[in-house]
Amino acid sequence: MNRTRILLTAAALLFASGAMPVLADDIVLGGSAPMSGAQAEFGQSQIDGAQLYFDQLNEKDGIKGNKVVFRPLDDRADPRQGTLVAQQFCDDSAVIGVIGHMNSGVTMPALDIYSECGMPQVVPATNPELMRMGFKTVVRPVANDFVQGALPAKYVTEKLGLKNAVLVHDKTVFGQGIAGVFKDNFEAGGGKVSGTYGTNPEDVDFSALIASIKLENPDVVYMGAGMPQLALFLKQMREQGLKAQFIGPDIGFTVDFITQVGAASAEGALMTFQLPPYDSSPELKDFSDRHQARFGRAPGPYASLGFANAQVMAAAVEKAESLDRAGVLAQLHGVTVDTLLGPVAFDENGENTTAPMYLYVVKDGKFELIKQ
Amino acid sequence: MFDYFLQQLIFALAIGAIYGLIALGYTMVYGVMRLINFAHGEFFMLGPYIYTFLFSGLVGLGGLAPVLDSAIAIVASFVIVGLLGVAIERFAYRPLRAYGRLAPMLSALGMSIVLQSAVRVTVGPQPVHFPAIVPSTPIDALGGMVTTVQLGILAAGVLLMVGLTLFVNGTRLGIWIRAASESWTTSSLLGIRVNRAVSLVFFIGPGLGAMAGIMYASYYGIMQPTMGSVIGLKAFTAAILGGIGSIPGAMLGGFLLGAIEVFGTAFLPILSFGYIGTEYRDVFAFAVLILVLLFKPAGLLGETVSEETTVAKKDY
Amino acid sequence: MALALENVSKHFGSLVAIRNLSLSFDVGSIYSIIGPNGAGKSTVVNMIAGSYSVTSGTIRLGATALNRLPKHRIAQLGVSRTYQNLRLFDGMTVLENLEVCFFPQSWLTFLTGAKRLSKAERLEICHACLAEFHLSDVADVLAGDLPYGRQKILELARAFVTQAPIVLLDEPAAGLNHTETKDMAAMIAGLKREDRAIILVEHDMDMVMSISDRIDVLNYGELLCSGTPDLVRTNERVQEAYLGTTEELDDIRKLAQSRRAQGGLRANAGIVRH
Amino acid sequence: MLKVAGLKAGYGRTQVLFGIDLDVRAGEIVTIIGANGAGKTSTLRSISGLTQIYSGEIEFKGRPIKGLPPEEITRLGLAHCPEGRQILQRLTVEENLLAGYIPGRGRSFDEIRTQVYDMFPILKERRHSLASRMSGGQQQMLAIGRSLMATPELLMLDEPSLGLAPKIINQIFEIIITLSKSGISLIVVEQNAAVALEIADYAYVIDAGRCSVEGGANNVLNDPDLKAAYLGA
Amino acid sequence: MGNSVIARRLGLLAVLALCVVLLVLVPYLPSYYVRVVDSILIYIILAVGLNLVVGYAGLLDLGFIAFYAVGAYAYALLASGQFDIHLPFIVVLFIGAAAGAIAGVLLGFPVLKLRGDYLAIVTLSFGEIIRIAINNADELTNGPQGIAGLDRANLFGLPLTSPVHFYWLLLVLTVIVCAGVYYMERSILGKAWRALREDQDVVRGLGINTTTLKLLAFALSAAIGGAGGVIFGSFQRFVSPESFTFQESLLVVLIIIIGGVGNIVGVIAGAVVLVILPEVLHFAAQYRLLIYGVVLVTVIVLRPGGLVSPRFNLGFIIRKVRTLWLSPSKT
Repeated sequence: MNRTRILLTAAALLFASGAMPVLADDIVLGGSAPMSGAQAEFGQSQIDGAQLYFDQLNEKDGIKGNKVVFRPLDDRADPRQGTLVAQQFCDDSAVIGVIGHMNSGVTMPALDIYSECGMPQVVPATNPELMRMGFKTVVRPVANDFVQGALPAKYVTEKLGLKNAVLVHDKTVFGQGIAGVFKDNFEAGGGKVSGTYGTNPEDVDFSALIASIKLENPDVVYMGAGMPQLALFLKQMREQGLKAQFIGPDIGFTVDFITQVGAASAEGALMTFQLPPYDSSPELKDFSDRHQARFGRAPGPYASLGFANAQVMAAAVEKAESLDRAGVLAQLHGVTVDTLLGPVAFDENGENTTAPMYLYVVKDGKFELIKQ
Repeated sequence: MFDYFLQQLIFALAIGAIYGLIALGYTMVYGVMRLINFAHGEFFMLGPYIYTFLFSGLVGLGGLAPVLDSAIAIVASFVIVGLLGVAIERFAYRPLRAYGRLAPMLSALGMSIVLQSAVRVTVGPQPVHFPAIVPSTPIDALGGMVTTVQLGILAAGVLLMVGLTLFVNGTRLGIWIRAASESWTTSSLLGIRVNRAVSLVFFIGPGLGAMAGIMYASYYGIMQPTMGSVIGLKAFTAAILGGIGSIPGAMLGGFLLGAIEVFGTAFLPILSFGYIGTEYRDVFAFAVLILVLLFKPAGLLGETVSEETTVAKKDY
Repeated sequence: MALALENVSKHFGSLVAIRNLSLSFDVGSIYSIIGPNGAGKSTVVNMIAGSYSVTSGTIRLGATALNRLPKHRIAQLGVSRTYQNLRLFDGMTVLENLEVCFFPQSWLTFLTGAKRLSKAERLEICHACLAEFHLSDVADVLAGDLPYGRQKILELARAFVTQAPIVLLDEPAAGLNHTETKDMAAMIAGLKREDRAIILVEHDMDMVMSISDRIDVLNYGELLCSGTPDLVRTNERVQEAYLGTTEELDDIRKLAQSRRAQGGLRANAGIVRH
Repeated sequence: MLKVAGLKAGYGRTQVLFGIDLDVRAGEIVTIIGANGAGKTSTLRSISGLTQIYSGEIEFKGRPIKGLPPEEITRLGLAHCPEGRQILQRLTVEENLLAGYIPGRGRSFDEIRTQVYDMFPILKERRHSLASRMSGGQQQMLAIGRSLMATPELLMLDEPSLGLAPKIINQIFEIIITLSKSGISLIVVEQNAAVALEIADYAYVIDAGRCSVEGGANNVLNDPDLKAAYLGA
Repeated sequence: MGNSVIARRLGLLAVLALCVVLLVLVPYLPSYYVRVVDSILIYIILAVGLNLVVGYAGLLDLGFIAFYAVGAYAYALLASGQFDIHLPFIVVLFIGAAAGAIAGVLLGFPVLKLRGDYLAIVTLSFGEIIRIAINNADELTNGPQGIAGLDRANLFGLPLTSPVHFYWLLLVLTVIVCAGVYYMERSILGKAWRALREDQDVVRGLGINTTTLKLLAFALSAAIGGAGGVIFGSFQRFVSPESFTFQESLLVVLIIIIGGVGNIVGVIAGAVVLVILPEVLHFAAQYRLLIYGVVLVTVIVLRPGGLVSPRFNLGFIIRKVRTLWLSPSKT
C-alpha cells in the first residue's frame, strides 16, 4: 500500500508541475512537432529554429513591447497526440497562434480543431493536399512538394538532357508524394521513368534494391525519402558502381549528407532546398552562428524553416489590431514578409505565392548553388 | 543472371551475419529466462555510440596506433554494454521472476524506451556519421562485387559465432548456460549457480549485440538512437524463425532472414511481373515466417514440444 | 457400451512402452490396471483419453475408433479421466471446476453438437454431484485452497459429473493416507453402475483388491495376467514382477550383508511408530 | 551427518509435509519408503532447498542449511539425484558430467570422471552421444554419475529404480552399495520397498506427509503389517 | 439495522455518487481534458477487448492494432468521400466489428495452435502485414496519405461534432463493452477461458475444443477492436497508417499488464495511467519519453502484478454493493 501512495503522490506532483504561469500581456504562441520518438530530430530542429527567432525578438523588446512566449508541445508524430495538442492550444485562450505540425498526417486531423477555435496556424507540413481542404485559418510559407519536385525534373531533362529515370521512395506521405511530382514533371519534359521502387522509412540496406536498379541502367535516380536514408542510398549506390545522376529533396540538404555519403561519392548529387546557401547572405550566416551559440550545435534539418515560420507568425501578430486570435487571423493571409527563406505572400488557399526553391549540387564536398 | 544472384547473395550474407549476431542475444536470453528481451535492440544501438566515445577519447588522450585504439575500444564496448546488460537484468528483470512472463516483458519494453531516450537526450536525435573501421575497397568476386567492409563483417560475424559456439559447447561456463537453459531446477541441484549463468548470458548477449551494432554502423557509416528498434524486431523474428532458444537456430535464422529480405527485394517484382513491388519486402518476410511456423511450429531448429514430451501447465 | 484395445502398441522413440496389448472393458464393472512403475499403465490411460497417439493398433468405443480422433472428441464421446498429479483449475471455485465440464452442453452446442442443457439444469447437476461427493460445503472455495485429500475427491467428482460411460482414474489414492484411501475406495465402489465402466490405475493394493471386478497386470508393456483379485493375488508371476526374482535378490542381499559386516550401522534398530 | 526436525513444507498454499524428522548418520544407507504421493520426493526437495519450507530445522554436518539456495547446498556436499533422472537432454554424456562438476572441492574433473567411467563403463563408451539418446537405465547411471561429480558426502537418490528392468535395477542397487562402501552416505527413496529395505540400514516410512514408522531396515522388512501395506498381501 | 451499516451505506453511496458526479462533470471541463478522457475511453474499450485474449484466454497477442485499423479503415472507406459511400455511423460500427471479427478468425484459424511466444510473433507479424498493406494499397486507402474528411458521425439524427458528444457516446459504449465482457467472463464461456489459461490439456480432456475456444476469444476481441477503430475513425475524421504502428499494439498490451491482467478494473486503471502520463509529461519536452520509460519500469518493478490487485475487480465491487445494500447483515 505504501508503494501505491508513493506512486500516487509522484503522479500528483507531476500533474501539478504541468501548469506554468504566464504574465498577462505576454504573447503566447504555440508550436508543435515531434520532439520525442523516431522523428524527434526533425521536429526538434524546427522548434529550435522558431525559438531562436522569438529569442531574437525578445532581445529587442518583443512585439509592440510585449514579450513573446513560445510554448512547444510534443506530438510524437502521432495523429492522436496531435489532436490532443491542438485541443490544448485551443482551450488556452492565451495562445493566439500556432506553428505546426510538422507531419502532414498529424496536421490533417488537427486542422479541424484549430479552425473551429479560430486559431491562426502556420503550417510547415508540405503535402499539397493540406491547403486544398478549405481551411481559412492556415497559411504555409514553405513551398509545397509541387515546386520541389518540379524544379529538378525540369533541370535534368532540359539542362542535362537525361531521359531515363528510376524513382525510389519510402512510402511516406512526403517521399511518395514528391517522387510522384518529380515523375509527372520528368515525363512532361520528355523523360521516361523505367521503374518505381518503394522501401520502408527505416530501411538502411538498399544494396539488393540497387543491384536490381542497376539492371535498368538509369541515368537519373530520384529519391523521395528522409535522412539518413538519402545518404545511405547514395553511398551504397556509388559503392556498387551505379553512376546515375542522384537527386534528392530538401531533407538531404545538410552537411551530414556529405559526411555520411563521403565527399567523393556525394560529388555531383543534386538537392533542392528552400534557402540560398548559409554563407550566401549575412542573415543566413548570422542565423547559423546564433543557432550554434544558442543550442551548441549547427542548425538541424528544419531549423531555418522553423525560423521562417516564426517570422511569418510574428509579422501577423505585429500587424494585428487586437492581440487575440481574431486579430491575428485577420492579418494572417495578408502578410508579406521577407523571411530567411526569401519573400513570402499568400494566395487565397494560404499557399505561398512566391515560395522560392533552389537547386544545389555537391561539389568538392560542399553544396553549391546552381544558378538558373 | 548468375552474377546478379551472386551479388545478391553477398549482400544477404553481410546483413544476415548482423541479424544473426543480434538474434543470438535474443535467443540466449530467451533460453535461460523465457523472456523476450525487448530492450535487446538498444544494446545494439549502444555499441557504436560507446565505441565512438571510447575511440575518440583514446585518440584525444594521445592514443596508440589507430588499429590498437580501435581494438581496445571494440573490446571495451563489448565489456561495457555487457555489464550494462547484467545490471539491467539485476534491477529490472530479476525482481520480477516470480510474476509470470508478462511483467518482465513489460519491464524490458520500458528499459528499451529508457535506453533509447537516454541516448537521444544526451547525444541528440540526429544520425551521426560513423567512420568505417576498415576502409571500404571493392573486390571483384566471380562477377559479383564485394567490399572489404562486407568481408570484414562476414568474417567478424562468423568468428564471433564460432567463438560463441566453442564457448558454449566447450567450456564449463558454456555448459552452465546450456544446463540453465534446459532446467533451472536441475542445474541448481547440480550446484550450478544459475543466477551467475543468467548474468553471464546477459553479459554475452548484449555484448554480441554491441558488436553487431559496431559492425552495422561501420557498414552503413551512420549511427542514430533509433537504429535498434527496427533491426531489433527483425533479429527477434530471425531468432523465432530459427527456433528461439537454439543458438545455431539464431545464426541460421539471421542468415535466412537476410536472404529472404534481399531476395525478396531482388526477385519479388520480377517474379510477380511487377505487381508486387519492393515495398512488400517485409510483408514477404513476415509471410515466410508465418508459413515456416505453421509447418514447423517451433522454428527451424527449435525443439518441437508436443503434449507427449512435456505436459506443461500454463504457457506463460 | 464397450471399450476395447486391439493390438495396441506405443513407442516413444526407440522405447517400446506398450506392445501388442489387447484389453476390453464393459460397462457395469470396475477394472484395475496394475503393474510395476514403468510398466505402461499410465500410457494406456493416456492413449485411451487421446493424450498420446497410438503407434499401431486400434482403440474402439462401441463401433467408433478413438485413435486418430482429437482429444476433445474422445471426451465428448464419453471418456472422462483424472490425472496422476492433481490437475484442477486452482484459481476457480469448486463449483466452477464442475460447471466448466458442461461447456459442450451450453449455448455453444452449435459448435459441439451435444445436447443442450439450460444453466439451471447444469447447476442442478453440479450441485447434486457436489452433494454426492460431500463437497457442498466448499462449493465456493477456490480449488487450490482445498486440502489435498479433498482436491483428490474434487478431481474424482469432475470425472463423474458428466455421467461419462467410461471413466479413467489415474492413481486416485496417490498421496492419501490410509483412512482417506479407504474412504476413496468406498466412494469409487459406490460409483459402480450398470452404464459405466470405471478403469482404475492404482498402486494401493488394498484398494485395488477390494473394489475391482477384474485386474489386469501389466509388465514391460505387455499383459502379464488378467483376472479376479483372488486370481491375481496368487499368481507367482505377479509376485515376481513386483519383487524381482529371488536369485537376483540374493546377490544384492549378499552384497548388502558384506557391507553391513563393517558394523556400526543401525540395521537392526527397533521399530518406532509415531 | 543430516538431521531434519519437524519439517513442514509445501507449494504455495498447498502444504504437503506435516512434520518430518530424519536422522542420517555417516556411512549409512537410509531409505525412505511410502505410498506414491506420500511426500517422499517433497522431503528430498525440501532438504535441497527446492520446496518452500514453513517450519522445521535442517542441519547438514552440524550446519543449518534451511533457506540456502539449492546450488549452495549441493556445493556443501549434499547431492540430490532427482526423480525422473532429469538428465540434461540437449547435452552429451560428458557434458552432463561437466555440468555436475563443482570446481574447488579438492579433486579435478578428470580424476572424478575417470572414477565415474570406471564405475559405469557404458557412459565412457557413449560419452559423446546426446543424453536424450540413452536408454532409461543408462540415463539413471548418468544421473548418478553426474551427482558424483559434485564429490558429495551425502547423496540423495530419488526413485533410482523407476521404470527400469529388474536386471538394471539390481545393477543400480549394487552401485548404491558400492558407493556406500566408498564412504558416501546415502538416502534412497524407493517405491520398490522390498529391495530398498534389503540394502538399507535404516528406514523411514512416510505417510501423508508425516513419518509414521522408523526403524532398522531388517525389522521393517520383516514387520508383517508393513509387508501387507506394501505388497497387498 | 446498526449504525455502522448505515454509515457504511452512506460511505458507499458517497463513493458511487462521487463517481457519477465525476463522470457527469467531464463535459464541463475544457475540451482538451474531454479529449483526453475520450482517448482514455477508446483505450479502455481496446484494452478490455484485448484482455479477452491476453487476460482470460492467456494468449499473447502483439498485433491487436490490426483489428483497430480494420475498423478505422472500414469507417474511412464506407463513410467518406473516398468512394463517395456514406453509410451511417451505427451501421459502420457493426460492419467494423464484423470485419474485425472476420480478420480475427482469419488470423486465428491457422495460428492458434502455436505456443505462447510463437503466437506472439505471428500476431505481431500479422499486425505489421496489415499496416504495410494499408500503406501500400494506394488505390484503396490512399497509402501513406491517409483518408481525410471522414463523415461526421451521426447518431439517429444527432450529429456528433464535439469531443463532448463523443464523450457520451464513448461512455455508453465503454459501459456496454465492460458489462458485456463482465457478463461473458461470468458465463460458462468465461469459465472455460479461465480453465484454458490454467490447463489447456485438461480442458481438452473435458470435451472442449480448445482451438474453437481460443478462436472465439480472438474473434470477440477483434470485434471489439474493430468497433473501437470505427469510433476512432469517426472521432479523428482522418485515418492514416501512422496511427496503427506496432507501438500502438504494445501500448494496449502495456495498459493491460500495468493495470492488472484479466481484470476490467485494472484495465481501466491502466488506460487512465498510460494515457494521462504522456500528457502530464509535456512539460519535460524532449525528456518526456525518458521519464515515461523510467516511470514504466519503476511501476512494474514496484507492483509487478499490476496496479490493481486481482481481488479488486468488477465482481468484487458489485458484490460489495449488493451485500451492503441488499443484505447488510451479512457483512
